[in-house]
Amino acid sequence: MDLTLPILILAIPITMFLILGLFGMKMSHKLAGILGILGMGTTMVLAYTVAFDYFFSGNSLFISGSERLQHTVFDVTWLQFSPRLVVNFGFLLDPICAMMLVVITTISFFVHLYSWGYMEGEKGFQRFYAFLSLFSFSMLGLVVATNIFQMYIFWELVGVSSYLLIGFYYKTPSAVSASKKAFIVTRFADLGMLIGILVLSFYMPTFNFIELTAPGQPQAVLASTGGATFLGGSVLTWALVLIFTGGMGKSAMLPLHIWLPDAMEGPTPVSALIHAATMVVAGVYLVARMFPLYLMEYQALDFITFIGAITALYAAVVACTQVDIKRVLAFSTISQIAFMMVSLGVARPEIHEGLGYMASMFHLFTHAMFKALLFLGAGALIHAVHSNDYTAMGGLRKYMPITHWTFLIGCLAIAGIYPFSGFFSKDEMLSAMYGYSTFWGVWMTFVAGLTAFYMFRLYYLIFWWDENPHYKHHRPHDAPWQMSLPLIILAAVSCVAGFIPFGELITWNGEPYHIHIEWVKVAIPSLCTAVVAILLATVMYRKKNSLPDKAAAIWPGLWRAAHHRFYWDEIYMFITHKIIFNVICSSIAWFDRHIIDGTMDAFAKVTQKTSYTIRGMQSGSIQTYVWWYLMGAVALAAITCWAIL
Amino acid sequence: MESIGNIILYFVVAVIIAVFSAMAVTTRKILRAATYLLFVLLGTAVVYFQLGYEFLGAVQIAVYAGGILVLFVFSILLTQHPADPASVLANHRKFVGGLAAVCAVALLGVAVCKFPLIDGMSLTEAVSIGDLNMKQIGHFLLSSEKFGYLLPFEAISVLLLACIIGGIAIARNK
Amino acid sequence: MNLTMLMYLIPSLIMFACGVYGFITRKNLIAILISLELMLNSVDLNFVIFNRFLFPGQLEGMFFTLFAIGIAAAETALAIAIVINIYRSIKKIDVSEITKMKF
Amino acid sequence: MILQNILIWFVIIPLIMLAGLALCKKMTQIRTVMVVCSVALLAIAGWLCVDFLAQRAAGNTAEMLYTGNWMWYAPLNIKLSVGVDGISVLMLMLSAVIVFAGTIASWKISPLPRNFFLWFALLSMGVFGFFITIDIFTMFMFYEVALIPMYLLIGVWGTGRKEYSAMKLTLMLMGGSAFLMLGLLGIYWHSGPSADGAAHTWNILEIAHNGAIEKGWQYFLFPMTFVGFGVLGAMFPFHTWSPDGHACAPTAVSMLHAGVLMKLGGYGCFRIAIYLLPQAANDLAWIFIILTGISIVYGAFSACVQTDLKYINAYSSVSHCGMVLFAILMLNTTAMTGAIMQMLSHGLMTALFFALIGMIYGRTHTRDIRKMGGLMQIMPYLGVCYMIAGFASLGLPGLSGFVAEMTIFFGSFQNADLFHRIFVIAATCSIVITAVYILRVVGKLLLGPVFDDHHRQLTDATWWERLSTITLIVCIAAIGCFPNWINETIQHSFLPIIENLKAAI
Repeated sequence: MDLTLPILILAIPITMFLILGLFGMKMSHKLAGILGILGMGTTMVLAYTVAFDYFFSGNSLFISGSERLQHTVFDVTWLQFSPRLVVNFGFLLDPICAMMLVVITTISFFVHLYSWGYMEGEKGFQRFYAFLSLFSFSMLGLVVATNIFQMYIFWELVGVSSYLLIGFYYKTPSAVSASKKAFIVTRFADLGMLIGILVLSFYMPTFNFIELTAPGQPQAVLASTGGATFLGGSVLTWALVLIFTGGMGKSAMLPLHIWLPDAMEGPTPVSALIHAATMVVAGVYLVARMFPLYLMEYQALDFITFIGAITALYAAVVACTQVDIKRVLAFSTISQIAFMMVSLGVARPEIHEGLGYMASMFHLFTHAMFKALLFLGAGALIHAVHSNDYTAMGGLRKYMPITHWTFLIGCLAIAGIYPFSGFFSKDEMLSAMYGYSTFWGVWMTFVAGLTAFYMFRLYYLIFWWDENPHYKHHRPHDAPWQMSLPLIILAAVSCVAGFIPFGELITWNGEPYHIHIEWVKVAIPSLCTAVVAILLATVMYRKKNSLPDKAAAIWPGLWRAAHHRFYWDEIYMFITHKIIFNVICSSIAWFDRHIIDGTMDAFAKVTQKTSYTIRGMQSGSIQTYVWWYLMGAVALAAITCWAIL
Repeated sequence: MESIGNIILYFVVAVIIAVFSAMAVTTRKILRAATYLLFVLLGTAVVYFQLGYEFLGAVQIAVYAGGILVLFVFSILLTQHPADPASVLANHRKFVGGLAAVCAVALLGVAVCKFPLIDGMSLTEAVSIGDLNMKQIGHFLLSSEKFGYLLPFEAISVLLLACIIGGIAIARNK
Repeated sequence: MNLTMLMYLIPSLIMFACGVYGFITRKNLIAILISLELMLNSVDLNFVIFNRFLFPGQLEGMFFTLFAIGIAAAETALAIAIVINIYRSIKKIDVSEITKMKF
Repeated sequence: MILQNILIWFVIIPLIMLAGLALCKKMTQIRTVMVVCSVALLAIAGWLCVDFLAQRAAGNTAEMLYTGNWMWYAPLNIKLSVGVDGISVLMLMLSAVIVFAGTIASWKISPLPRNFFLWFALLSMGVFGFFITIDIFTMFMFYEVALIPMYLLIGVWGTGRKEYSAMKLTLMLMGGSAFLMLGLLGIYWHSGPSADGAAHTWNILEIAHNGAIEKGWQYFLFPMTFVGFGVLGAMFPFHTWSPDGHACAPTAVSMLHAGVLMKLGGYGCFRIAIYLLPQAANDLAWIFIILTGISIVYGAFSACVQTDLKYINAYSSVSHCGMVLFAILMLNTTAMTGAIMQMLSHGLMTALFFALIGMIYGRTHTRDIRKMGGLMQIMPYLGVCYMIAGFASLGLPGLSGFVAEMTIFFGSFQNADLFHRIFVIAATCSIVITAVYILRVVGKLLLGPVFDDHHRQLTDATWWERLSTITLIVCIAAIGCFPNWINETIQHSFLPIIENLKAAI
């Protein structure tokens, strides 16, 4: 395959970042915007070309018989730790990578376009585009990584671009602390990933994905450790769980999810790009990338399933009670990613030929589209009413028809209503879960129902409910074309994406899988659940009434806890501020100043005290000296005399 | 056997030296201390005469009693109201000083008494052996041969010069 | 009765002891100098005495004393210059007060 | 002819600098001398680097290149022996870069600019001399030459409690030197015969080739030398000079001290303590692994609650330099390579930090982060540089810190026993803590609303400040993006040391 396109896909965004970052301040907003959009547009076209080439050219590099192959386009040495461990920088093309290229460049392009309208007149417009380019570069680098270390490198870069973009409004303290929180929480997770990579690389003398996942390789690792276990898990299990920890951080799985809702402090296009469609699915991508290894250790997969299922339910419950529309979407994102995680966790070759994997990737794709749509829609709303809370909205359907209809499509897609894209992917995921165990199937169906409920709660509260009196002073209207166009296109994609024959393109082992919808066992029940949930939401929120308050009063404790996100932030606050900062750090600093430094100073003080004491003898009084001298001389002479006589 | 005059002279001088030394260091009026010192120095000069060193006695009177003591008196007059008594000494100070003095006396006394050569000859014998006159002294002082003291003489001259200059430099009013 | 060396040494010894006592006890700088002169004088005397009684034919002791007197004169002159200078700057010549350059 | 050896010029140019400064009167003359000489140093270091790599590429596999020997005290066989391997070359390059940046950063030093630069030049002479010599006596001499000017530089041109800090720094480092002297003398008396027939030798290569010093002595000498150098490398519990010393030192001195002088410690540790005393290094490493492991975590935790910018960086240096010593003690090529890269990285990055702190302090007249805020709006250039330095410090890929730390972690993890594992994992935890304190500072200092309205009148960087920071940033990014040539150079240089270690075990 020609090297030019893959290299350009990475080179254009980073070049854009450098140009806009270094010279942006000297450019006009318009020029910077056009440069950014053009750059991303070109990248998108290139990525489409590459993906199209990969899937449909029939090139023998990419497909042999019916099996899709992994192809390393280029791979150059970047750093050589030791003769065994070499970090390369390369471009690995395989089905999930090609799909991610499409997703990232598409969303990124639309976000670039959308931002031109959304960020208009903002100070730091050029900086915003620079950071967007940096993010796109890092994310593309992450998905094309040929080895886990390259992935880790871009993983970190993605984290930093996320930090920079969340903290884009750096003058507001809340944005600053949100960005800090996001970075530190994900860094903590990355620590787990790093340790996992350390463990893995010690037993497997390579970072390369193809070699890592080659048949027989994991068994070799297990053999090399001599069956050693630690707390009941083999070395490989631990390595995989630790690596998954990194994914938990980026994908906001349960104990490490707290940064994502706060990350909504960033500009809305950023939320759409990073915190909904692309970066947060990196964890899913990571597990998918190393899936053959995970298959070796079902314990690790069970762990993923468990974390994912808990997170999905938790986030869905919390989303039902939030006021800030972006936070509702954030929790919805958490919940949906958890869906993908569960789906990956239950994927087994023996259950529907590893359907879970395909379903997870499918949902990743469709979710990226409709969640970006929802976020961009939310951005349009915020742009119109200048507030994030639904209390400032209500009855907007008449004022903003485009936003209304696209948002509705997004809601239908995420709720899983036929024939919108969400239905298809969710259906596949649920069938994989039912195939694995009925318990998780029912559980996740319930979560899917909750999803439909909270999304329509949001929809009704924004567009129906009661018309907000403020509109008389400030009449909201639809966004400019740069913002509406992406909405319309993404809505269109969300309508039709379900009909893509995804199973033919992406499966865990490259062999095609023919999607068939299990209407009776899975689809009808889940569809019914969704419809019931939507009807419930309609009853409660279509017109202003007191039902929601009554509903909240049924379980006031639960409602309050969910409203406070089950106090996770408070717990973290307690641990970080009260324990780590006030107890550990302060006491160490005190120890250093007073004990360690005190000891060193004490040496000096003792020396000084001794000198002062001795100094008294050197009184400076000649008379005293004479006296001592004389007495000494007398004593000496006396001794001498006594000896002689 | 000594002449009786010599003996009487000795005792008178010895008593003068002992008493005035003691008074010089115990009196509280500094000008009196200087005066008592004068008597001690004169007594010493008499001893020199008695021992047959007339030149030395003359130098003692001229330099010490005449020169140094005048310096003392002037400096006392410059720095002190002559009638002012010094403050009374603290008892422990007296004790410490006395102890030192007594120790010194005791030790030196023992050493002197036990010294085997101490009762060698009498004064008359001694004076009769070493007779010397001014001419000889002058000769020795400016001779560079054996028993010549030219070098110390010159050294002392330079030293005195240095002292004069130093004294002027220090005491000079800026 | 013979006048022996011991007899001459005793006043000298007393003089020396008085000098020591004075040197240690007195506070006035000039009084200290006077005590110093006493000690020096006693030593001079001893030189002469030893010369006369032990080595009557020689002159070392005599000359030594001669030079010592010269040096004593120089030393006193300098010391008194310093005392006067101290007096000028702090109006006191009490040793316990002169501590400015201590330590 | 001694002057034909290129290495000697690293000492001669500072001497010329000293002589030139002695003749200078006006500020412009002083600047001219300093800039010309530091550029000359930079050029010669660059040329050395290129020529060294060319010679290696041409197949010259000698352990040290450009060697030379000149006797200067025959009765004790003390020679001026020079020679460099890849590590020394990189260290010389680092020193040259930092001397250049430091010179530019103190463009407007006052008072007494001439005297300041005189001591500065003397300090740099010591540093360069240390890196070019392979004779442990001469090395020690240059080490002392580098330490002493510190006292005056901090005591006279410093800020805050400068006399106290200068005294503390000097005394503690001198205390370390006392241990070191003992260790070096011990090595000398057990060194075996020299090549020219004398009974003992100071030359590192000869000592190493003479074979191991007897084991009992090694156990005594290794702690002496390691602690001696470790004090300068801010090893726990001998690190307390670093916060006070750095906090009070003037900008250029902080830069040179944290940037280069602290590296003398790490360099000495492997060049002398580990190379010459391999058995003891192998057997006693665990003690120092515990201490340096504590340094890493402890320094990072302490940095989290400091409020003075310089204290934060000083504690961060404790953590990062702890990492250097920690990696050296892992006794394998990868980790030790990482240690050298960490030295380079930390040198550049901390120099940048201290330069920026100096610039910020020069404007706001405070270093208390509680009294500043929102500086990014007022001085965007300095703010961005500070963020870059911060990212380098917390190990962002693409900047030097990441490469170094990763090399260290991967190297250290090769030691498979539980003891090493625990400490390596503890050390990796520092990357999170580092992120915490760096982001805390960045958040409080640069971001958020402007804290003090008086700060709004402040200006952004001047041209010389830009030049100084850009030099450092370019180096940081260059190492971060293209680490492999440095990596290979270092790895090759470690071969003899590793062989010596293997032979000893």
